[in-house]
Amino acid sequence: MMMTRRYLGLYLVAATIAVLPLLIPNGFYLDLVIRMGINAVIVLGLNLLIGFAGQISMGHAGFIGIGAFATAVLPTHFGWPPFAALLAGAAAAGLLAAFVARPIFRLKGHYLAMATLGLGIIINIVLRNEAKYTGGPDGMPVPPFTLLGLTVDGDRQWYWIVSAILMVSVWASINLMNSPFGRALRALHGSEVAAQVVGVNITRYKVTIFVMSAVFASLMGSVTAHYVGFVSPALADFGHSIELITMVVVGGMASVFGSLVGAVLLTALPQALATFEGWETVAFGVILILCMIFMPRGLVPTLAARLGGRRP
Amino acid sequence: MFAEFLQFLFSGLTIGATYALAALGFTIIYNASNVINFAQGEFIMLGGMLAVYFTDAGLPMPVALPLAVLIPAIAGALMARLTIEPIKGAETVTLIIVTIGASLVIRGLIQVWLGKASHGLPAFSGEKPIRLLGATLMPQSLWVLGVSALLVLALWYFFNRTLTGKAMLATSFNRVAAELVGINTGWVLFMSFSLSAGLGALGGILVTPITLTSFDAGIMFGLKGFVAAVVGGLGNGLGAVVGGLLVGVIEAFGAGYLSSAYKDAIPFVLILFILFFMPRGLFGVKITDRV
Amino acid sequence: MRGMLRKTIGGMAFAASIMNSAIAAEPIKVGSVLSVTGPAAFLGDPELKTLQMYVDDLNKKGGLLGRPLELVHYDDGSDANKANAFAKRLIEDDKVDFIVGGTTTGSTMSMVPLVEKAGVPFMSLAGAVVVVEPVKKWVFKASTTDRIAAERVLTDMKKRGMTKIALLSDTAGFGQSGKAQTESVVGKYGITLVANETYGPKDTDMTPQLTKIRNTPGVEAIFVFGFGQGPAILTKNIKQLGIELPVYHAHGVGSDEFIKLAGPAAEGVRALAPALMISDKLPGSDPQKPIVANYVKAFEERWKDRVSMFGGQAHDNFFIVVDAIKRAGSVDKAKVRDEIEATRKYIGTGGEVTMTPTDHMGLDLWSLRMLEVKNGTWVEAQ
Amino acid sequence: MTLLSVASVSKIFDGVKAVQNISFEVDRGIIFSVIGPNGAGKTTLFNLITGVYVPSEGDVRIDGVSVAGKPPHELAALGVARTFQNLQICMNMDACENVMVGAHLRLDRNLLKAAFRFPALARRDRDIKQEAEELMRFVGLEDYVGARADGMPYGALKRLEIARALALKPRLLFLDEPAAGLNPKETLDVDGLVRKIADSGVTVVLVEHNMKMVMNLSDRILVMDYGKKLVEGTCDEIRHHPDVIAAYLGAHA
Repeated sequence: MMMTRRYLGLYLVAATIAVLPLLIPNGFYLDLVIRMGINAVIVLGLNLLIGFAGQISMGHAGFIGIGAFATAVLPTHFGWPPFAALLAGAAAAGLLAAFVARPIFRLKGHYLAMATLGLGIIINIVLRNEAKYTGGPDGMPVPPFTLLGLTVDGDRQWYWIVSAILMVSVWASINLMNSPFGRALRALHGSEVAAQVVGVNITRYKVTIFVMSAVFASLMGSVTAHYVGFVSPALADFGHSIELITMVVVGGMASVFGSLVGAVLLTALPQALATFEGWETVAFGVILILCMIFMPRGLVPTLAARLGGRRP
Repeated sequence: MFAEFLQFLFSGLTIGATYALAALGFTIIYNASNVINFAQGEFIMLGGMLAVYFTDAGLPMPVALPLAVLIPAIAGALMARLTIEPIKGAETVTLIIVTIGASLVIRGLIQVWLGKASHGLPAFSGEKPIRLLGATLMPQSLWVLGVSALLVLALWYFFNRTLTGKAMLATSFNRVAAELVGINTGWVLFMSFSLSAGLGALGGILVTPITLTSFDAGIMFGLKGFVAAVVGGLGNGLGAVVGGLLVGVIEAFGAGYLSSAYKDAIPFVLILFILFFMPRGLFGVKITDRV
Repeated sequence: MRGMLRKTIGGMAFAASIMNSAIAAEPIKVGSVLSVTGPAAFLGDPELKTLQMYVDDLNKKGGLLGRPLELVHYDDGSDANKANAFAKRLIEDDKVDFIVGGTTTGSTMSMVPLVEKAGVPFMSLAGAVVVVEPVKKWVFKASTTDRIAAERVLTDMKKRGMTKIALLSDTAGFGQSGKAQTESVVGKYGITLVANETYGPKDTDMTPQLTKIRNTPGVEAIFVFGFGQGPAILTKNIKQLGIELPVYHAHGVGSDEFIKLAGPAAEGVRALAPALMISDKLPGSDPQKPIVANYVKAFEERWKDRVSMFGGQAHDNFFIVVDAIKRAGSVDKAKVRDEIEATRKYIGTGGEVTMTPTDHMGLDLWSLRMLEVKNGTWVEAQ
Repeated sequence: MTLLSVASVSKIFDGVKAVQNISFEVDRGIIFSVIGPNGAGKTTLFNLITGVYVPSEGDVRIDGVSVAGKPPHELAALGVARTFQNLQICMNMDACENVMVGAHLRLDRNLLKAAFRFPALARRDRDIKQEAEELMRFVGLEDYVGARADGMPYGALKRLEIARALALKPRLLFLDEPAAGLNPKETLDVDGLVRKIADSGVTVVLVEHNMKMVMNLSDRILVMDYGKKLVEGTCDEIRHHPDVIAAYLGAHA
């Protein structure tokens, strides 16, 4: 029963991905869907950290920025091949995360929030100030992604690439959370001391998942950069970090499919509100509040509970 | 170069005092409900914007300013009633999102209603700078510093000497217990929100002659206020003010001695170090979790 | 407060045009992505108001080529990445005939690849010179650049025999690109930057930077590159520190609002601005007088708000396309593009515009006037 | 013969001496109880031995290996398991998963193998699920297999903690008031359960207020009062010791 149950949602996602291209009327909607996919992967990684392990990060956009700018700067200024740049970005993000993680995860709650927020802001300031390389606040164009002489261009291609990444991430996340590793993570969320006394080295697990989500973010930062063909530090600012957390919470903490729903809805929302003429901000705020009041656990878990099903 | 040093210090204290005022708001609400209210900055903005609006509308100061404090105070209570109370006890992250939602609503409404331009207020005691050992300080800065000092004392008295204040503290430590001894925790929640909203607005009015204000001024205050409150140690009024001044002074010295381009990053680096060695901030209470 | 749920001006446009019993033909779609909220709202807001105003206005007059206009606008919240997404929407979904906007350089540059690929006439309102250098086939901007601003100020300084100056720029796009341009051209004028500081657009006190500048030996003038409230606070801080050096501001502060914010400290400050900002003081002989006067009148009547040079830029860029469409007699994108490039001696609020295949900006150094605050108001500096 | 030896351990919380100079030894296979009035420092002692707190002074040895100051997860590796006086159940997981976590150290924790669900790991995980369900039956939670933890009654959760501790396959098991807040029937069941565990060869250290249970289970008893060791001995010795009667039982008699 577990098996089919576990992957039910995965098949659903696969089906959606397969039929979507037939329903998409024009390039704008394709673009929107691709952005949803990219965000979904990032939010998935963040949810492993916030939702499953219960460790907040308010600076994750910083890691996206690292990936995005590695992808923009290294090929443009140093002639690196894009793929190498992408890996370098991921490595940089991972190393930075690993380096700060130990001290940072001695902190809890709002202090942890503060520390991660600071980290993100520092990264953003660096990106803004090193204009010589990053183009400063105005950002810079990004060369197309090429690998073994093949160049990715055209939104269709990106659609399938992002979809593939998304599928793998969803599958891996489900597996991970139902493995000894994942249980240990969720356990330290539930009770750190309980996890410790059964042998979980909580610091090591916090660090590992933090690094992992940072790498996720960096990789997708690179993908965004290549896809959009342009990067600006706004990609790495505080507002974007909050946006991502919002996706996690609205979709549903500790819910793989919540991450997807959250990413899809909140990527579409600004487009939907774009025509509200100055009222976007108000509308967005109201929607956030209502979501939290009427489904504090997030859309997917709340609905799942309503339908009497278990949490995916 | 003592004059230079002193000038940087004055600058730092001026900025720091505005951060401190913001941080105090965080402290009050945190003490009463363990909520970090990311909308605190918006109350500061409200104070400034409304003061400008009412004075431009021709109301005399004695009417305009109280109004500019009263309305945010009511807004604060409303926010508590409509957004916080329905989800009390939810996860930290959820509460953060809700307060962010509230801040968006306030900011958005002001932007639609009062527009996007920047505004200023006349300084309370003139624009004539005070000269001291070769450095200068605006009288308005003294207003801000003075009022922050008074507020800390008032808050200390309120939370440690008055029944209401103690009731608030009790609620934050243990809601159930507080209810058992007959404290109306719902009321405490509204009380704390409207109190910190009112104080925030007051601060907003005080700083506007120095910092100017606009619909989006609250973002900066909210962020820096949160930082200051955490560095000082959440829930500690004195800590909030020290934290605020610290951040301000570090920024000023950073800009003056190191690099104006990186002055905003410098405080964060230092703060990270402080937190690494003092995980609960400068004045935070150490808690050993019972098992 | 304007109609809140108004999707686009489209609805009204139709209503209007039908009332004037004009033929309600397929509308001409004007696309725009502006920073109406966020840090650059100060620029984007008047730009949008101007576009709305003239789209309605043209529709009342029976539209363009007998067709009504429809303004499709999106607010990028000053986020370049959002601008890119909205540009895609304008091109792919709304299928607009041309695009005005990109308030900031970042937003513009994120849209450029898309318009170049799709081949849509694109009038940017951004300041940085990178928008039009190198020349991009579909990208124009008949609004002043930061390089013009820098050179204009430096010329004035040179005239006054200054050789050592301090540059103070904001850390946002406007200031940073202005800083880069200034650094690249100072040499030409035999001027050196003996101090080069920055400040955050939302900073509330710049006395540390100014103290450093004051203590730098030989500084003869301060050149501030920024807009919004920053320059106003700076001006106050300069006064506070008792710095007597002449102060120059780039374009972007030449408004009454600046004087209101900076108060008495503003006295004697010099700033660049197009003729628009001193419309009432322009001599009747000034070729820009009529157009400027009309714009000011129309804007203040419709919005009960002061004009800003940024709104003026929206006006100029919009009408350059309108004229181009008239000349082309159709909205065929290629034809319109060629006609825009063929713009000659168009007199706008920002100066006289003459486009060429090698110059998609078309303004000269003198399109910006050097203003000075005298007894609490802007006058042209001698 | 000795499994656990505690040598003059003390803990001082900023000035307050919670535990003072406690020494005792526990032999393999026995049930050793620690009793004393509330606030006598029993739980603190547990926390010191299981690594939750670091002793201010003294040493703790398990099988001769000094473990004082070692973090809890390292003690777990040495076969030390425990339950908590106030429950430490992970309410964000279902009951069975809570028990499976107990087996953490016996499983392959590799991240990549987990993410890509290597067959070996998947198989092992399924076995552990079986095992966990059996353990739940063993502690008498057969009705709650597959239930969500946050829906279970207090008494059941107490046993769930025991099941989780057992999943670790411990040599040494610390039970902190397993019968607290249980009704007589449940208490009797726990009594039997502890006996079963001991018979399975696990050395049990028990903190309990229920004297009946303590007296009927314990091989040796340590009595604490005000953080100090009062006496240690067999049930009979304790039962008739004047100090104990005075300081402790006397209060109840």
